Amino acid sequence: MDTSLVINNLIHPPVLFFFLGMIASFCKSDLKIPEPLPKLFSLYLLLAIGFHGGVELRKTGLTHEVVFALSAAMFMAILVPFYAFFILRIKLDVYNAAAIAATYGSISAVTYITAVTFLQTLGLEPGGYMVAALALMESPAIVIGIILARIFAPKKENGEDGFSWSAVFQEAFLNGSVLLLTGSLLIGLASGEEGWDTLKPFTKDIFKGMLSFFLLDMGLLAAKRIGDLKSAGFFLPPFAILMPVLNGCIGVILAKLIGLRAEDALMLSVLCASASYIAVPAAMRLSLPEANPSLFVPMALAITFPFNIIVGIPLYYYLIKRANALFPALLG
Amino acid sequence: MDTSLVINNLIHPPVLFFFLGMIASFCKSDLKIPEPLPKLFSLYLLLAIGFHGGVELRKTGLTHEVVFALSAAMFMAILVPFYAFFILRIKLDVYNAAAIAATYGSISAVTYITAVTFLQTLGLEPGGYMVAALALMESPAIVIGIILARIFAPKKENGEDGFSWSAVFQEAFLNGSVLLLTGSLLIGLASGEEGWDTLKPFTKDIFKGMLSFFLLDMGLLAAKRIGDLKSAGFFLPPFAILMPVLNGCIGVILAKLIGLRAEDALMLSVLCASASYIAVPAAMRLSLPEANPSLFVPMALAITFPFNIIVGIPLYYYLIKRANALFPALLG
Amino acid sequence: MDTSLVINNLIHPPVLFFFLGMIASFCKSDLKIPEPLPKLFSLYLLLAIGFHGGVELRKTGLTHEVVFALSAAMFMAILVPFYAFFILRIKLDVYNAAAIAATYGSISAVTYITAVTFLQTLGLEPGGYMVAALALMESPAIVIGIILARIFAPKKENGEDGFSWSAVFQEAFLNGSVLLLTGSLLIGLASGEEGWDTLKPFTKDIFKGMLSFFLLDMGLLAAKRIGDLKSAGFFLPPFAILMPVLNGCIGVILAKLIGLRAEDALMLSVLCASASYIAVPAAMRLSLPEANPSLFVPMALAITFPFNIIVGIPLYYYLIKRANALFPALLG
Amino acid sequence: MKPVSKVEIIIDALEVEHVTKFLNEIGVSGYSIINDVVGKGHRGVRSGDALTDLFKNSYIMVVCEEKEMHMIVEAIRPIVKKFGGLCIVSDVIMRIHRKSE
Amino acid sequence: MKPVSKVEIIIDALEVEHVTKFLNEIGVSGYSIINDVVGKGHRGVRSGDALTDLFKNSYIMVVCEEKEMHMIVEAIRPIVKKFGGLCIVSDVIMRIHRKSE
Amino acid sequence: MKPVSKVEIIIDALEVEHVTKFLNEIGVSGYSIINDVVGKGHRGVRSGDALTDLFKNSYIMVVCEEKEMHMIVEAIRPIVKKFGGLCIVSDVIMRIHRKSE
Ligand SMILES: Nc1ncnc2c1ncn2[C@@H]1O[C@H](COP(=O)(O)O)[C@@H](O)[C@H]1O
Ligand SMILES: Nc1ncnc2c1ncn2[C@@H]1O[C@H](COP(=O)(O)O)[C@@H](O)[C@H]1O
Ligand SMILES: Nc1ncnc2c1ncn2[C@@H]1O[C@H](COP(=O)(O)O)[C@@H](O)[C@H]1O
Ligand code: NA
Ligand code: NA
Ligand code: NA
Repeated sequence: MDTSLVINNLIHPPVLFFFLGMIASFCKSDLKIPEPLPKLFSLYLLLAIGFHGGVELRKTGLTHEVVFALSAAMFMAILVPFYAFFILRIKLDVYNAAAIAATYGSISAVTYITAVTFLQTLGLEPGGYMVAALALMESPAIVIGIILARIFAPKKENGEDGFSWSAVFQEAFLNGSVLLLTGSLLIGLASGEEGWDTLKPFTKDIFKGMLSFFLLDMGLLAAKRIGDLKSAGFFLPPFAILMPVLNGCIGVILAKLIGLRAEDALMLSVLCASASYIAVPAAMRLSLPEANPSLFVPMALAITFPFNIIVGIPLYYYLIKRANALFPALLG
Repeated sequence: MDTSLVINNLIHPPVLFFFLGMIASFCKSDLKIPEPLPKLFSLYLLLAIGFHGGVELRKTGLTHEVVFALSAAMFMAILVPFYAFFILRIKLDVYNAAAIAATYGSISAVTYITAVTFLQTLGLEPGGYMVAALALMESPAIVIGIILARIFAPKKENGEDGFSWSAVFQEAFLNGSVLLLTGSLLIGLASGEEGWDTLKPFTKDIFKGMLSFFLLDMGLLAAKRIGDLKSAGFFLPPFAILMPVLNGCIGVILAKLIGLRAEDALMLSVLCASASYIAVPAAMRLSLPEANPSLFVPMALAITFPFNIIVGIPLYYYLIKRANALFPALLG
Repeated sequence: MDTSLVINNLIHPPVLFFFLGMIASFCKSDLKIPEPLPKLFSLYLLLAIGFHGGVELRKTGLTHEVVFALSAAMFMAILVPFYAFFILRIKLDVYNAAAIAATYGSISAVTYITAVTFLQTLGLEPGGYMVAALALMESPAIVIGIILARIFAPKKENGEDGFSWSAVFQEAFLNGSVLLLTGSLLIGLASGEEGWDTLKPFTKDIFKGMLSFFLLDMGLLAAKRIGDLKSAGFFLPPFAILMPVLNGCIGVILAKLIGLRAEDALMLSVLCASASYIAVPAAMRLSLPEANPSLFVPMALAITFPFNIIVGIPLYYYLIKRANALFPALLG
Repeated sequence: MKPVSKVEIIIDALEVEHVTKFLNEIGVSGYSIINDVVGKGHRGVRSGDALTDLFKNSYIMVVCEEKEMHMIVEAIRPIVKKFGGLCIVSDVIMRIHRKSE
Repeated sequence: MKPVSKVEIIIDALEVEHVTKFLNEIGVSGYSIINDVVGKGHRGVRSGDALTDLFKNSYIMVVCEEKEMHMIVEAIRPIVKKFGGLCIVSDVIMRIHRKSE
Repeated sequence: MKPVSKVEIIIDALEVEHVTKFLNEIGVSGYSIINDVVGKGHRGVRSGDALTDLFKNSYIMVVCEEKEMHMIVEAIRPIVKKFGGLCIVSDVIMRIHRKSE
């Protein structure tokens, strides 16, 4: 693997701020970004990428390629929680297996953004419509996770367990981050180029700065959560690294099969490989209260997220390049 | 009325984010912008428009037109609470009538900004000195409202009621939003073009983005407050729509009489039509504690504000255009 | 002294917003910037100046001049708390003298920024590497202050007093503001021009706006804290003005001796003259709990800070100009 | 001046709505909530999560008649048992209340 | 170890200054305030307003001698009566206090 | 339904970690903390400082056995004496607790 790719990824300011956050936390510095400032950054990032994606999607239109990419994304969002669930059942009870499966079936918007940034340093720009894939992949895993839990969980004595599908769909499709991302995408779609000119200084120019600030905080949070995994045993930490690699590789193959450009192939792989630490944990806490959030939150936040932004992104890109070199015929 | 004006107004990103907020709230999504972030946006907007207005006012100087516009604004700020009070007395007690009258006599800075944005999409730019009208119109209605309450309220048994005029003037002229707006205006006035160049990326470039964020929150808040009006009876909701239309029309006529340009005429009408949901409610709560904030806050925030930014602004502009077409002679 | 320098400094928007904050507080306006928004601004400013400084330092490299300037800065950071301590001991107990000495030995990043802004209005730009001096000067005074306290304080009866040097170094070198500033500087150093292009709209373009907002809040805070000094007697308020002047003058002389350019000489003097109201008070509270924070916080925040940004900066600049006029030989 | 019961509940922030629904059904005259309570209990340290509302507690206080107190305790018992936290009760004197006394 | 009274007041956030003025006049040794208390009472749900300080409560706690307690209750009665909220009192043991004991 | 002690501590926000360390050593089953408590005491008004964590209090509540209560009070006495604040104790009934009862 080309180490210059890794290094190139690492010395990019946003990623460096992530390290700064981790270091600060390991040194027990009192640096902290008090609540609700992290929420300001995360809301901003969702709004900005949703809006940008919508504007791009309007430019591209629903081409052949877009439809293929979105279908592949949707397919993976449904597939991943299934096999993740059965792998996890080897060691875990139904509830935790379902919650972690949902976590890995869904996505992390910040991992997505970091991959875009990685491409930009190489002078490339992924199709903005991949943001639609991002939006599409956030919710299904939540629903699949809960379906799996209900199928395999031991039946409760008394039938009445206060469960309601409408609450699940509410949580899956109307939670804050999904709604803001999708809504901003639709607003971008509706307002097009003209709207873009209006908001560009806000949604594009200061974007990398806001991302750096947010990654600084993510570094602080990730380092803080690592300790929670001490009691998690020997199974979950490796899972939190191998699962994204597996998902990312399947993403690479799928992208190859449907003939995506290398840029878009990377975005698809990264979406498959990333795990949710915002929308899914919150939904699971309400819909699967039997699952332990001290397992799935630190896995996604403290292992998979850093792994992806440090090693994963250049790795998946390297694999895509290799695949394209080995099987050029499939292209074009 | 030209529907393209309405549509043009509606597909503008900031207004679309307002709808997104309302929709999120109606779907019971958990999207929320945690405190004190809304305050960050509202402070930012006041600082930015005040500063911009000051810089513009310095460019224009105190021309004939400016003096006329400001006098008309002042006149309306004093007149509106009077007739509003007597209309409201039909159904309400003195305290609530006075508080609501003050609410409609004062202004909403965000409605003003949305109107500026509306004009910009038409390629027009209002005189920046209208920001001075905005600043001038914020406080008088508070004082008038309290005067009306003291004149018409039944006298208290014991003379001593803890009332103090100095506290009223304090609330009216030194409350946070008035002071920040006026102060920023004066700073803009003092620092002129040079200062503008320094702050432009902050106060102008990212302005629309901050406005979008704030309107997203306003949508959430407005939708949340609508429920409060269930117990308000049949009188107040129509009042909250008809009053701004009436005030807006008087604004249109007045602007015509003093010969304002169409752009400035719109700003004057919008100022007349808008109602305060920040400065006045806070002042009334302290100076007229007998009035019920669950009436005047939702009226201004959940009815008049959305009405103005959706229907009102294009409506007043349409009326101004019609008036100019019918009575061209009055112009220049 | 050239009054145009003072006026030029005063009508600059950021400084005007500082006055607005002070006025608002004196008028008892309810204008306030709710927590944790001030922290957002202060974190932003540290990140932005650190990053900018790092990028500049990479451009310059470790030249002769840079090494000289940094050594002078380090020298002053160690010297100032010593003589400040002995002056303060005239009237104060060991603990308070040590804490105040540390306060004046350390620096204020916002004073530094305001001086940069002052130079920019004169069309000058200080060497970005002076940010490294800023970072270097933040911590040593904390350690010196505590050493002084331990040398001169009456020995505790029982040897065990829970004191730990590692905690002191932790506080001095790893506190949030030091770490963010130094970390951002290193990130700027690592990512260079390319990184700068990425973050410029965030760290440079909106910088003055964020500074204005922050100074607005500093005005509010400073005015609020002035009252705390009523009980401080007649010694400390003059100290809080004369100490920075003395330190600033020593800075001017030192800069002259090592032949710094006028711009960099100003930065060095301002660093010497400024007093810390963030890092040092927090560290003192933990490491010297016997000292009274109601003394050193208001001195630094409510007297020295306003004095420096209003009078000090132009004064030190004037002295530098005079010195250069009188002893031109030393230059070049 | 009336002796009443003060019920104090510490519970997962995400369950607050659940509890207030019960309080409304029982018909208590009012309740107060303090959000952003951190702490430690059987489930370890709960010091909040900056991105979600997980790992955070809320404090709910209800001042009510003794009879109501028993109803509240029974109503929320399953929630507290499931999601952790605690519920304590003490006797206080209601000195001023808006419409009662 | 001294038996004292604990006065707890829940009141409109905008009236806090009013109450602390009285507490200072009475000369209590101290008080503590928790802002951002939401709740429900006779005036309906009070869950704050993001733009103003309306619709929000504060919680004030005063630990004091029984005699002071009576003075506090009388002093704030009109405010609580007018702006809602409540005031409860209970007996507690002061275990540690900075300068007393 | 078990009579227990409720220990309430108001202390300088910077000392919270110090206190929780002691609580963990004593082995209490849990504690709750409310940050951002302002107030007034012997050291004057403490209404926070927007830039540092100075001039701010925290409220710590521990529900525990009487025996533990005495240990807590003794452990934190020097901290409270040095950094101000207070510690009060009262008797309450534990109505629901996750694993006990
Ligand atoms: N003994 C206790 N005293 C005070 N608060 C407690 C106690 N035990 C638990 N808590 C609070 O209840 C929350 C949930 O407790 P648990 O479900 O036991 O983890 C904790 O995070 C604390 O805030
Ligand atoms: N019974 C109660 N128990 C606890 N808090 C109450 C109670 N009644 C009222 N409150 C609090 O006092 C505030 C004002 O009450 P009210 O004036 O009755 O609307 C409410 O928003 C609650 O926070
Ligand atoms: N009598 C009291 N009642 C309630 N809170 C108090 C009392 N005395 C002190 N406090 C709280 O304890 C903090 C520190 O007190 P002190 O150390 O006396 O300044 C104060 O800021 C208050 O929040
Ligand atoms: Na995934
Ligand atoms: Na109006
Ligand atoms: Na200094």
